[in-house]
Amino acid sequence: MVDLRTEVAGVRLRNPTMLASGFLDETGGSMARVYEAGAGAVVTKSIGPQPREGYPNPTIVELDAGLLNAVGLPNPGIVEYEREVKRAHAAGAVVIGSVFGKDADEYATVAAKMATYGVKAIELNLSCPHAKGLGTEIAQHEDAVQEFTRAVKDVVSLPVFPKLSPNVQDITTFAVAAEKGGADGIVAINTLKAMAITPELKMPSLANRFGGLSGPAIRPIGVRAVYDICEKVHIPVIGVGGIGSGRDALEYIMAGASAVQVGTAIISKGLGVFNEITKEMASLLEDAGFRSVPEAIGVAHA
Amino acid sequence: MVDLRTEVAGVRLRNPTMLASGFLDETGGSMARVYEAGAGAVVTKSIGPQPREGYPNPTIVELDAGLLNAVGLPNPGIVEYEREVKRAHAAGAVVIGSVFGKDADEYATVAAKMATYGVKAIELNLSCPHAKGLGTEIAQHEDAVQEFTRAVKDVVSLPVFPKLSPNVQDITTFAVAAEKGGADGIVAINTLKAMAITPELKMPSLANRFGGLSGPAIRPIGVRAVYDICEKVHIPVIGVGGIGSGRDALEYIMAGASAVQVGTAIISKGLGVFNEITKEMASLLEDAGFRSVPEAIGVAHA
Amino acid sequence: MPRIQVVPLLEVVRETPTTMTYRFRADLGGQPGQFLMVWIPRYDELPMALSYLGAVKGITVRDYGDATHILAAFNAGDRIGIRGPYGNVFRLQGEKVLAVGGGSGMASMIAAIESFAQQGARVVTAVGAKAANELLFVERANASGEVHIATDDGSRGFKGFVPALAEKLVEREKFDQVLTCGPERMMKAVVDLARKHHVPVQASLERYMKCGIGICDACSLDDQLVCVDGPIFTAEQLEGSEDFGHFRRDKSGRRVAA
Amino acid sequence: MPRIQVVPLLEVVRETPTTMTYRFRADLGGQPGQFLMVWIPRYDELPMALSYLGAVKGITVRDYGDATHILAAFNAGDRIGIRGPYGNVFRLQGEKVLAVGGGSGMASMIAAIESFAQQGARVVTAVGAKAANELLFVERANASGEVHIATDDGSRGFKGFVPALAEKLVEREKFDQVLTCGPERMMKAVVDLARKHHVPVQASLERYMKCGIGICDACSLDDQLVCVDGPIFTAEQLEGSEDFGHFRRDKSGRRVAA
Ligand SMILES: Cc1cc2nc3c(=O)[nH]c(=O)nc-3n(C[C@H](O)[C@H](O)[C@H](O)COP(=O)(O)OP(=O)(O)OC[C@H]3O[C@@H](n4cnc5c(N)ncnc54)[C@H](O)[C@@H]3O)c2cc1C
Ligand SMILES: Cc1cc2nc3c(=O)[nH]c(=O)nc-3n(C[C@H](O)[C@H](O)[C@H](O)COP(=O)(O)OP(=O)(O)OC[C@H]3O[C@@H](n4cnc5c(N)ncnc54)[C@H](O)[C@@H]3O)c2cc1C
Ligand SMILES: Cc1cc2nc3c(=O)[nH]c(=O)nc-3n(C[C@H](O)[C@H](O)[C@H](O)COP(=O)(O)O)c2cc1C
Ligand SMILES: Cc1cc2nc3c(=O)[nH]c(=O)nc-3n(C[C@H](O)[C@H](O)[C@H](O)COP(=O)(O)O)c2cc1C
Ligand code: FES
Ligand code: FES
Repeated sequence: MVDLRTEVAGVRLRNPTMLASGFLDETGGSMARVYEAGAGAVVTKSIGPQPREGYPNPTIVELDAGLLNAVGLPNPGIVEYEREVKRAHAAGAVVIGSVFGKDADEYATVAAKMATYGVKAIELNLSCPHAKGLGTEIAQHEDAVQEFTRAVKDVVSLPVFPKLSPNVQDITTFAVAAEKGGADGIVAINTLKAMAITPELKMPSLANRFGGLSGPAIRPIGVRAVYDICEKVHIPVIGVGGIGSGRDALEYIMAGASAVQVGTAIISKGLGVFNEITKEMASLLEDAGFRSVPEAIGVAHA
Repeated sequence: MVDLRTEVAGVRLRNPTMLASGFLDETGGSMARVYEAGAGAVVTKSIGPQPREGYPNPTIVELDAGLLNAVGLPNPGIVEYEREVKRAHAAGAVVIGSVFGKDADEYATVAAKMATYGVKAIELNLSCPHAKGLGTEIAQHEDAVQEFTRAVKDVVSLPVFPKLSPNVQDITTFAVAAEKGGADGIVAINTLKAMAITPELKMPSLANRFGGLSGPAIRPIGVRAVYDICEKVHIPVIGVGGIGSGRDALEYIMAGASAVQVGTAIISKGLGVFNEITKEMASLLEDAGFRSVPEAIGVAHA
Repeated sequence: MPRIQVVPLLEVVRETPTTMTYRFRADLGGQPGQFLMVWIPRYDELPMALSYLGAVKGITVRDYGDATHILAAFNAGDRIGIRGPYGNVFRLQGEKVLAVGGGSGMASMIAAIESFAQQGARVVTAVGAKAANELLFVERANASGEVHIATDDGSRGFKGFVPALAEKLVEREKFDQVLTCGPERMMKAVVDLARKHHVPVQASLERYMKCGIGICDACSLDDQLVCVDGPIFTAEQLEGSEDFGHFRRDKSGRRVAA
Repeated sequence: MPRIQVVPLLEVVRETPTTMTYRFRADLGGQPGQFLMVWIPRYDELPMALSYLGAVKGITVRDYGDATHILAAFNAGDRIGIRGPYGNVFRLQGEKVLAVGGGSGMASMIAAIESFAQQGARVVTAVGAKAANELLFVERANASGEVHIATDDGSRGFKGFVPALAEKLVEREKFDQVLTCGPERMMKAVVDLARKHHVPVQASLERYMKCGIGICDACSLDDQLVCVDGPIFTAEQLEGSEDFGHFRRDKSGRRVAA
């Protein structure tokens, strides 16, 4: 039997799958349920200092090759969110707290508060492609990534994982900046800048016009990002983008990821996707002669 | 009946579909056949100064949401290619010559030669994401885009269409640079940097490891690029990326494209795809109350 | 293929001073109790129950807030976007069914009422509204069985809330199941009374929705999602719920009074 | 789902000093004349005809250049990637079939020979090779009909090229169709003689391939694509061809002598 346990910057996981930020993680009840369904950890919705309604509907459009969304970072704010994290912890979930803000200070403040809720690590959403004026836009510069990471590292004693955007010329320069800022790991990738138009109505399909693309469409882009990043940094990488099967997860792991996150695949496969992924992963690893997940990390670089 | 004729920078097209560069356009026989199958124009394979073999196989991988390729710009060189353009012209095809080189001089030389073959416009491939050391890599800087465009404009009296890469932070800055360089139109987008791994073999699926992603996966990224570019430049835009139906084509046209190019969809639909697109486009335009293609260009900006 | 279909409205029918039915042809199935996400171009996208399931589908919408008010001005020929059908289905259990509807809640139940009657069940419907002119689908329900009416102001039928009317009916006759849809406090009362009388109940809940497909968490109720686990829940599922009848989530995900 | 399947080799069988058959289970169909793109990890991806179509598929490969030489060292348990099947199919026309194979060309035809025989046709096969020990699939062809042999050095059967042997057979007996696969000049001779004798012919062509699915233009022959329009062409399709028997494309797309 293949040992599916893995570990990312000291965070121990029963298996390498995590719930990606933004999926069924606005409420503690849902996070508990996802953990019970088999995820190795759950990442919270990205939480900011204040409650935020997000964009008007339509916020989600299913396309042939992926999902387009512009939810606009709705969240109940860090204060109210304590209740949700507690509820998830009550079910035994391993929780990673995702945060955002408008500048380094806000990132640090929200992260510090999140840390007091007992989460195991902090994820920094530096990469939402459709929220104007937030840190997520500012963080399109290497300096900002380094600065925000450092600011958060200075106030929490948890592992910090900046989550990077693929909407850049070379994602590895951002990964290096994050590492310089003291990051304990990198999460890649967030959604790609995208748009759909409904010709019958002569208008964009999202109320916000623009949105972020996720799902199968972006998997090859994410795998490449992870592969490239792993050649440039010495900290673990968590892969995300279009993962819906054990095979998909192994693409990321062999590209160098220590763990993976799953989001859009929940639409087609439901919460059973986590067990499905770990089962298929175990069987493929066994076929390929591996006894544990860590043995397979990065083997495609050989 | 909707009038499908359109025009891009003086190049008249019987309908707004073109064969995208790199598909069935290494030989004149194939280009003739594509034109006969209904394309409004055919863009040649990107041709360089010398013959080039490209990368070893596997050069193509079909994925669930798109196509990954690293053919590596194989081409017979501009001298031998004369024969192929002649053959396409003999069938009455409207031919746009795509060229590449390692610097501004080479682009200009190849373009000048291509112009003598009687093509109707020159497309500059500034964007192939997997050919190291060619202009396609150099052209990841706005200055180079402007310089290469200018160099070609200086030596040909045809419309010049730089083709841009989506692998940048903000494609509109490149479009503006091209416009400054004298471009008569913009082609967007080329493929996205991507990778696939075959877990059973623990290695990348392409011989070149990295490749470019095309097909349905990238359509929302292309539509957004065209939409954004059209807000920043005053020259026509030709949309490409994941188009396989009249509906897809109209997304680009309503985003602002004056014409569209079709590549990967040929795999699933064959050469009938051009007629299928124009037919569906006509019927959707009619339903929406348009009498011609130009009327629909950019309406999603309203 | 995109999952959104754009359809022209074939017909717009006024049902009550504040409620309209919109009919359209669409290439989708749909069973009693399921809903669509309905895109009102430039305004909003909202969940709406299928009130007609045949070849020409229908939704029946109360002019309630910003977007539904815009929709109220739509005419035949205007276009809406739809996706779905989503959610679970009202299930026939036994032979005698009591349907308890409040306000626009009848829109979610009417297809079940008709379908259960067609399957041979005896369907008794208790319809409630503020006033007589706000009663919805009384005739359709009547054509499928027996109808009892309650109005808050007594302008027609029983004066008072529909759960009280329902209780009378349950005391009078042994039902095999109860269906209900309407304001949540009303449904809470119906669920409680059905439980008291040991009648199985299916309640169709409403929550603010964004995705409709089980990813955004906007519609959560305890650890259930109204869009994919619901909208229809049984008394057993709602038993012990901290949220049902008490709390809902606002657009930011905050838990607020229902 | 990726279109590439990775399969372990179940068995590797030496057919001649330079030719091996590789057997594997794969989740794909395949009809006589179709081919797979075969990925030899770290080396190349090449088109190879299906020489066995049953549950356990097979390809039969001549140790020819760089990649096939690597493949020649593969053993049972080693893995290859495959995608396909691609291309068109040999079609049975009439009742008497002459199959003319040269060298590894027999690999493309043997499944058709067996299938046509099973459908009740009389199949006469003319197999050619440089020398006796290079003859491929003589026994399988023999089990499906009559076999005639030609070797360049006369070490077995008719001394000379197989088209000459084929001509004798055509003069002896009226065939309803001719199949052929082998070196292009050989096929050209076979097509010409079949045409002369007014016998319909299907020739399976080989061209350098990259995509195998009709987009890269590497395999073009005049305005036909060997990967999707072929690999099997009729005499009518080849009539007037400027390329057949004369030119092929090199990896850069240059037209060079065949
Ligand atoms: C499964 C389901 C089926 C429904 N079926 C019907 C129906 O058949 N007929 C009908 O009239 N109504 C139905 N509703 C309720 C309907 O969706 C809301 O009344 C409507 O969205 C109000 O929109 P508004 O913009 O006019 O109001 P707003 O001004 O936006 O808000 C008024 C209130 O309506 C609710 N609301 C707003 N947007 C949504 C949303 N996206 N999802 C859910 N609630 C929302 C909120 O509670 C809000 O406070 C259904 C709701 C659900 C969940
Ligand atoms: C439809 C089809 C079916 C085939 N079936 C068989 C078969 O069943 N058995 C068999 O032994 N051979 C078959 N071939 C030929 C086989 O693909 C080539 O002989 C083989 O690719 C040589 O590879 P190499 O690397 O060993 O030689 P190389 O050293 O690469 O080249 C030698 C020559 O082989 C040819 N070649 C190389 N690569 C390719 C390629 N990707 N596609 C086509 N030709 C190529 C070229 O003409 C080249 O000059 C088939 C070819 C085609 C097109
Ligand atoms: C509806 C939706 C909401 C999201 N919200 C967030 C978020 O709040 N914070 C964040 O870092 N990423 C967010 N993402 C991005 C995902 O976490 C993930 O990076 C992306 O969807 C790619 O993974 P997938 O293909 O498995 O969905 C969101 C994505 C979607 C589709
Ligand atoms: C196999 C292949 C070869 C290509 N070759 C070229 C090329 O030579 N020059 C170029 O500008 N673009 C090339 N492209 C990019 C296409 O022209 C096009 O921009 C891209 O495939 C997106 O369109 P599609 O989704 O319709 O295929 C190539 C794409 C593929 C898949
Ligand atoms: S509406 Fe998004 S999860 Fe239910
Ligand atoms: S091999 Fe690519 S077109 Fe035939």
